[in-house]
Amino acid sequence: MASVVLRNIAKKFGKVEIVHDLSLVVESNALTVFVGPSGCGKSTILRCIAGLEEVSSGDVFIDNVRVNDVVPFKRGVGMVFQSYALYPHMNVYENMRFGLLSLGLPKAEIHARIEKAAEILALTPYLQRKPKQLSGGQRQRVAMGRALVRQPKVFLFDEPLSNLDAALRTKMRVEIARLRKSLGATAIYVTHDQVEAMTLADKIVVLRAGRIEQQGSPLDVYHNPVNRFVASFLGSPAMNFVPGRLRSGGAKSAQLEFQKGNPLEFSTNASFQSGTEVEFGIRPEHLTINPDLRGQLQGKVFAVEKLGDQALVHLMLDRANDSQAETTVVARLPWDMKCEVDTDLSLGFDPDRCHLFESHGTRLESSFH
Amino acid sequence: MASVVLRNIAKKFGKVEIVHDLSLVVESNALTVFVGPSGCGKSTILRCIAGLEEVSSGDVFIDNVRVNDVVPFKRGVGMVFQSYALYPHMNVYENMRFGLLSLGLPKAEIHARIEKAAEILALTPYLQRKPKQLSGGQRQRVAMGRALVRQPKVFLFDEPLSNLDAALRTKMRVEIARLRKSLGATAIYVTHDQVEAMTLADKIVVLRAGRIEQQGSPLDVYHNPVNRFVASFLGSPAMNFVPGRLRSGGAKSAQLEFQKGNPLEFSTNASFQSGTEVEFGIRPEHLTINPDLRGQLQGKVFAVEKLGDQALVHLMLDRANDSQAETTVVARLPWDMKCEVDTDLSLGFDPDRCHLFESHGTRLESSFH
Amino acid sequence: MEATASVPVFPIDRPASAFKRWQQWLLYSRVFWAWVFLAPTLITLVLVAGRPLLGTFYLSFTDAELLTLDDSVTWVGFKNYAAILSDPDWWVALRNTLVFSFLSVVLETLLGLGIALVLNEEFRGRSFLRAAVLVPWAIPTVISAKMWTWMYNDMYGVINAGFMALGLTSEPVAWLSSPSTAMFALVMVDVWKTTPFMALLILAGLQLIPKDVYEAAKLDSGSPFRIFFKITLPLIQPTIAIAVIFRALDALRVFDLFYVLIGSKVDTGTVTIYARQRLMEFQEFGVGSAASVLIFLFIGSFTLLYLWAVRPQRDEA
Amino acid sequence: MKWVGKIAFYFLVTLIVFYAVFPFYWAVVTSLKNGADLFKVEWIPTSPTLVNYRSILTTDSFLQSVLNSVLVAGATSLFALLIAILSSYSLSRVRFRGRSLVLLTILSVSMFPQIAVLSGMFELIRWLGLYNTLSGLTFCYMALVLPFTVWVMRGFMKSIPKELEEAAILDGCGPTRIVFQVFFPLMKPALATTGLLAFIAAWNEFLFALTFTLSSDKRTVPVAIAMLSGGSQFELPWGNIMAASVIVTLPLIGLVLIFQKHIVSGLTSGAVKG
Amino acid sequence: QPTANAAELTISCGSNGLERQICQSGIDAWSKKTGVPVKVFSSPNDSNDRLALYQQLLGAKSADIDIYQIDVVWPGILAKHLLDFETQVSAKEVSEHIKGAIANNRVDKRLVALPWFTDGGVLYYRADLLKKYGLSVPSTWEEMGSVAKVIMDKERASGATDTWGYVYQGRAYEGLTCNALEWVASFGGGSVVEPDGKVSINNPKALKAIDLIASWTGSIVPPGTLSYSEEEARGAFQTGKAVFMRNWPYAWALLNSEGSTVKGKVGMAPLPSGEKKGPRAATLGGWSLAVSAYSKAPKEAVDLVRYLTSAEEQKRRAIEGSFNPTRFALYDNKEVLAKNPLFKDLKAVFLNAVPRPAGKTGAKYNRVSADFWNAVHQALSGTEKAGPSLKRLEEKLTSYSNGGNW
Ligand SMILES: Nc1ncnc2c1ncn2[C@@H]1O[C@H](COP(=O)(O)OP(=O)(O)OP(=O)(O)O)[C@@H](O)[C@H]1O
Ligand SMILES: Nc1ncnc2c1ncn2[C@@H]1O[C@H](COP(=O)(O)OP(=O)(O)OP(=O)(O)O)[C@@H](O)[C@H]1O
Ligand SMILES: [Mg+2]
Ligand SMILES: [Mg+2]
Repeated sequence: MASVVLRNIAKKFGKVEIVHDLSLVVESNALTVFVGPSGCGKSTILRCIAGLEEVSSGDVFIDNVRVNDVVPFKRGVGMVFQSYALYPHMNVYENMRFGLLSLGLPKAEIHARIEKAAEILALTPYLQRKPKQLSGGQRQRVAMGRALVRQPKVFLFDEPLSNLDAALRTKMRVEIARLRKSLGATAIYVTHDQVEAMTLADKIVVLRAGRIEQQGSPLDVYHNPVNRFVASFLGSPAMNFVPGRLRSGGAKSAQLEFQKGNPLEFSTNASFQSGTEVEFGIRPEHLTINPDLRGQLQGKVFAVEKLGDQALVHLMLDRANDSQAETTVVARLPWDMKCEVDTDLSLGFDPDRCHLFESHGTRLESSFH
Repeated sequence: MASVVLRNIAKKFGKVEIVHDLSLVVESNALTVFVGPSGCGKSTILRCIAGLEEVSSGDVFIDNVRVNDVVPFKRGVGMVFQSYALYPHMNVYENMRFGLLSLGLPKAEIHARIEKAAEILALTPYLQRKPKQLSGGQRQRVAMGRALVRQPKVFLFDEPLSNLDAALRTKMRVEIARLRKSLGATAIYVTHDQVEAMTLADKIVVLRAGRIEQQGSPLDVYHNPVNRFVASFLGSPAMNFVPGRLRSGGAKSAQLEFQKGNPLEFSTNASFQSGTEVEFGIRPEHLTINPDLRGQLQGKVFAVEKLGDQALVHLMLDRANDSQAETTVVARLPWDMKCEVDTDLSLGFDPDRCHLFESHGTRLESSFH
Repeated sequence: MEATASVPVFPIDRPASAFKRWQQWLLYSRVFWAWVFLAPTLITLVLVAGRPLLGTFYLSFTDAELLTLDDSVTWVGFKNYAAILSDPDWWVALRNTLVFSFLSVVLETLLGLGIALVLNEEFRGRSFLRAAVLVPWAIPTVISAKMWTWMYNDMYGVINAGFMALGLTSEPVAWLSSPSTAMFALVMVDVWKTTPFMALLILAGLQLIPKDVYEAAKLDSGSPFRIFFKITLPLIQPTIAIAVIFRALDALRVFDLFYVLIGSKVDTGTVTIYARQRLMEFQEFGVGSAASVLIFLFIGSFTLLYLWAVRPQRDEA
Repeated sequence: MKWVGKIAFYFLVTLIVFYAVFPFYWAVVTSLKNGADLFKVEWIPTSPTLVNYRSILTTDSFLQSVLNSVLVAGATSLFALLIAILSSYSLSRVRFRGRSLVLLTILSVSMFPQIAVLSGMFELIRWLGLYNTLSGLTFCYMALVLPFTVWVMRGFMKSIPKELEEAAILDGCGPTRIVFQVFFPLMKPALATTGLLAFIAAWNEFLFALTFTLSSDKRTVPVAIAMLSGGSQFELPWGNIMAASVIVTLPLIGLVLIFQKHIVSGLTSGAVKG
Repeated sequence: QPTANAAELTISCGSNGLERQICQSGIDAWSKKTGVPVKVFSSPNDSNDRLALYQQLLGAKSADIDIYQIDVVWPGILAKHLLDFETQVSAKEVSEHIKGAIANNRVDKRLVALPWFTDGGVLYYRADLLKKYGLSVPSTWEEMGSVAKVIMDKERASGATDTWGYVYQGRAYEGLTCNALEWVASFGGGSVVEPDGKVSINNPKALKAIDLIASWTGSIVPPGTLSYSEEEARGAFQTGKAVFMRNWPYAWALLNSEGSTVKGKVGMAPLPSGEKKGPRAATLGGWSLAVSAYSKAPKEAVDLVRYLTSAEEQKRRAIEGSFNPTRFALYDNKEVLAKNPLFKDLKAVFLNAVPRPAGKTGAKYNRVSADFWNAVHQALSGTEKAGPSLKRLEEKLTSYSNGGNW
């Protein structure tokens, strides 16, 4: 059953259209994540749902009720802002209470809810503090609490963690996940940190310039990106792209040339003429030092970054011919691997792991063998 | 040969002492990273070296010259600020020139230097632009350029990347590393993002409340933390800590009890009495699903975070007795491993991988076998 | 700690020569330059304000008369002050000043707040409104005072005409004649003249409130009024505090408005009118100076009191 | 529903505009009347005449005094800005003993009734030989404008990030260069606001202008208007006065309109944060 | 005869407008004659501002202005700083001026200024209305009150609802002192402070006068009058809103100017008296010329003053600008009368005009005047009854009268 439905919504600011005829179904009791580069319209869509912006056209439904003309307060949404937007002059308790008072709940009820939320969010000791007396993480929790106590139909998060430092972010990430599960609430979560996207989402919606590029479960989107953009956007370090050229072999089969020597055989139902420029993508974690693998990339190491538990090796590929542009790839290898900067290195990969993209970016259905 | 030396420096703000009797040697042509939690004094120390703050006591040497009484400008340091602090009303070229003018260099020389820096930093196309017409990454590079052109003895970076988004940060990180290597310059780099710390540093200095906790090569600090704080500070997700109790066995040997059943044998030269409370630490990547390993942690899965290439499994350990506090551990496992939330799970680890810490945090020399 | 051990021991090289140090200090010492930079301001103020003020202080203890200033004056101690404090007119003037200041500042604040709120909205013709609001501010006080005398006139003044046209008053009111209406009339002029300033300051304050705090409030409450009273108002309190102090300082010293509109009249005069009358018209320079000093002390203490009163709020936001 | 709100809103706007602009409008109307018409209430002048303007503009001493006002007000705001930007730097960015004392002193200057300094200043001016000169007037006005100029500028400087100054220090700037080469260009809005405030204050001032100038070729506009008179000492030429008022008010309104955006932003970062 | 040496004079006379021009032409004539250049300084219109400015200058012993045009009430205030004319001017020349004016300019035996032109309050009335209702010009205040009432009521009845009876200068300023002094004096209530320095204001006659006028406020006198100065009163009268007006002679020309509602319908008469056949009082106004004691060229200055106050110059001024001469001979001069027929009636007014108690009270005059007008204003506006108000006034004045020696 669907909790939030967007039907052909568009959003204009003055003349510029930011969101183009976008339709989307957000299942209830699930967490849907909007990801996309900065400026692609994530916040705008969220604000349209909340009612902070009016849609220029199309309809917004919450629990099957059309809410285009309903004021934000009555839409039953709770929002957590990137900057938290706490009321600086109220202490934590009052911050949470403000919304409830306008709901006209009985005092006891109000108190109970706040107590509960504070407990869940481990804010009980801080109820009397003013926002500026709190740490980033605590403020963040207060912001959530403020949404929580109103028991909204839908939670809206706009980059709630992006103001926290790395360590805290990881911590809060897990908390949010847990919390949501335990509440079984519906939530829409905007971020451009794709670790958050991957870990939190039941469903990922990848946006680009106000359009939906792909939606699906995180792993599905991660492993079967429909185009180059999605592929490059998820995963860090990002997927490596290596230019190549197609040579048609027999029926339904073809060859991929990318560096000197051994082309890769693969089969496809797609039709193309021989010589088409393509790119194939391979993720850093799928590159290993293993000469036995069918795919091999030769190049010169130009940087090695050792994180304690792993090492990122940056490889400058040898070019098929001088006309070719320089290509670099990154491989994630075990931290204790031995390799020197400026030495030659060959990275192996399993062709099944890699994706073919046409020059205009869409993925080319194919199976290597 | 040492390029920057701090000898017993202390820094007071009013009554509060922020930096306590701190001594440090910064080798030349190396990049030294200061890491530590927010507010521990990283920036302050940096600013003392730059001369933006006066040390309350102790001496600062740059290239073996005592510079306590030398004005910042004459100390031959170049600083890159977290907020870049570009002059908004000057274009890129003027921003870089401003410092050179006060050096009183010949016009030609100035021009040459700027051209060169611009080229190195790929800023040549933007020389005529004002800062607000530049992207975050470009601004960041301008800030570096401004330090660069003055050809300082020491570069000082104060969280230069923390205002960039994740993708850009990774990119700039590599650039900085490359650049510094190619210049072979001395640099001090402040950050609290430990990925940066690990990847960039020739030497890491871990600070805490104005004192040095540990210094050494990144991997050394990562793998041999001298105490719990350092251990917990580096690595993400952070190291897991499991409470346990020591039982003295025969000479130089002892047992570690942590959950019901099989205690771990290990040998140590340290002396302790039986029953001491300790914690042992084990990093997420050293936990695997492998019943054969001598160390095993039983517990219930309470969260699984699937990043495309790996999965973070959060385990709630079974408690030896109800009095015991709840302990959770995180394991980094392959992304395609199968495991359900709320199912029981046993994670194996190799005792050699784990560190023993006494209750007050210092590491207990020990070797498991 | 092992770090300490590894620190090489350099000789502390001979510090730069005294002259160089001094030169450097001169070039870079911020405190030194701070004072250098303050010098022009301080000197100017000492000359144009300090010296005359001291003169006033001194004269307030003498029997100086305007026309005999540089002839020998004799020291009379607190006689002048006593004279003033025992003069009923002074107390009337003081009361008037307070009433006037209070009324006008309060009205200005309310009105200014309203206008600021309107200006803070996005709507067509906003900059036109902003411009229009600033007009009264741009008109010299002496002139606007004349304009209003003109409009207040009971026979051919436009205000009466308007009011009667609207049926607000049955017959012409002589606004400036009776103390009761006169005070009201004066307040109206002052409000008209200075509300723009108030509105601007408050508007500035409003624009400092982060947009998303409003949005959060919109999600939390349906009623604009609650949002205004519970969120907006508390957040612009510091601004209002500052605005009020600026205005109060002026209102308490109001002069030309009263001077032009009703002249030196005791029962609707202010302390500054009183002071001027004593100084200029009655030649009693000693007494006049004493009055000025009293005004200064009065306003000064008022200001300090006020600053102290609003301190807590100011730290809030 | 929405309609009602919109209408009510615009009604409110109209009301405000009316309240703000009407008196000026009335001045214009009056200035277009002559003779006995002056004493009649007409919303729109039935027989408008420019005779008042003509008579004003033909008395050269008036144009002279407009010029004087421009000079004095201009110079005043210029000097005020110049020295205020310096002192505001010290007061906002340098920690030194007695800072708050200095601040309070400066503020307290604006607590004295103008009348109190009048004759002290009169002596000073004569002593400096600046009596009946525009520069003398400019000098006096410092007492009026400096305090709040410093106040507003200081607030603005506070809001400039510390790093910017430190970058400049590392680039070898002494305080002077910091102020003039780094801060000054950033302070345009503040300068606009403060400058305008000072300009208006000086432009409107009456008491000093009256006392410290003598010959009609040194008078400023408010005084000149106060000097306007009809055939004999009792007769007040309302028409001329209003015409003059309109003439001298227009440039100010012009200025305000030009700078209105800056005024707001200037105050935002200046007075309010201050 | 002063010779054309380096001396240069600055004179403050009139302000802009007609007054200024006429003054200028007189000066030019003298300059031509003597070859001494003269700068004309036009002073503030508001006489308060003017006095303040003069005080500043004289107080600072400034030589910026040599010749001051001073109001009749200022000699006492400024005397110290003004040159004595006794020695410079022949007794004969002095005697040609109106006595009151001369007396007014004598401060303890020093003649500090020469009268230049004089002034006095007169009563304007609507001749047409009096005619219309067959009434004659009233001679006493009561009479005027009743006449005004009658006409006012009739007029209102016949539609002119905004008609009032009487307007004067009721604003709290020097002008009110002039008005009130006329009332009191015409009732024989003295002149507030008598020439011997005694405070006389608190007497039954004065009380009677004030009470009478006060009783009119709101009935025949529009309340607004209490904030009127000369021009407001004229405005009201000129737009036909009042039957009677107290004002200075200057108004005559304006009332009869083009576009005036009452053009040709106005009459002018001496102010009414208290009782029948009682004295009529007009407050002595007008201006004199004085020479600063700090003038660098006193000889030339005195000479210029004498020239400007001379018979022929005053005659010229009377003809060209209908300034009322201070030399009474001129009131019978054909050419003058030809131009100002009114002077016939005015002569009487000016000859026995009442001086304000400035001479005696000297430097304290302004204070006396202010206290006086405040007291009267309160009585008129009804904030306090005339009785107690005058009583307090008396106490106040006595308190700083320095036992009548001032
Ligand atoms: N009030 C507005 N007026 C005009 N344009 C706007 C407004 N709000 C947003 N935009 C534009 O709409 C586009 C999308 O903005 P939005 O904030 O939704 O992007 P986003 O995906 O949230 O980016 P980020 O990840 O940086 O938050 C941007 O190009 C922005 O410039
Ligand atoms: N000018 C100052 N006056 C008073 N205290 C200061 C000042 N500057 C810094 N401090 C204090 O010194 C401590 C260290 O500050 P510092 O900026 O060095 O921390 P940091 O390690 O840089 O933190 P972060 O990682 O957040 O930048 C903080 O507690 C801070 O409050
Ligand atoms: Mg956003
Ligand atoms: Mg820092």
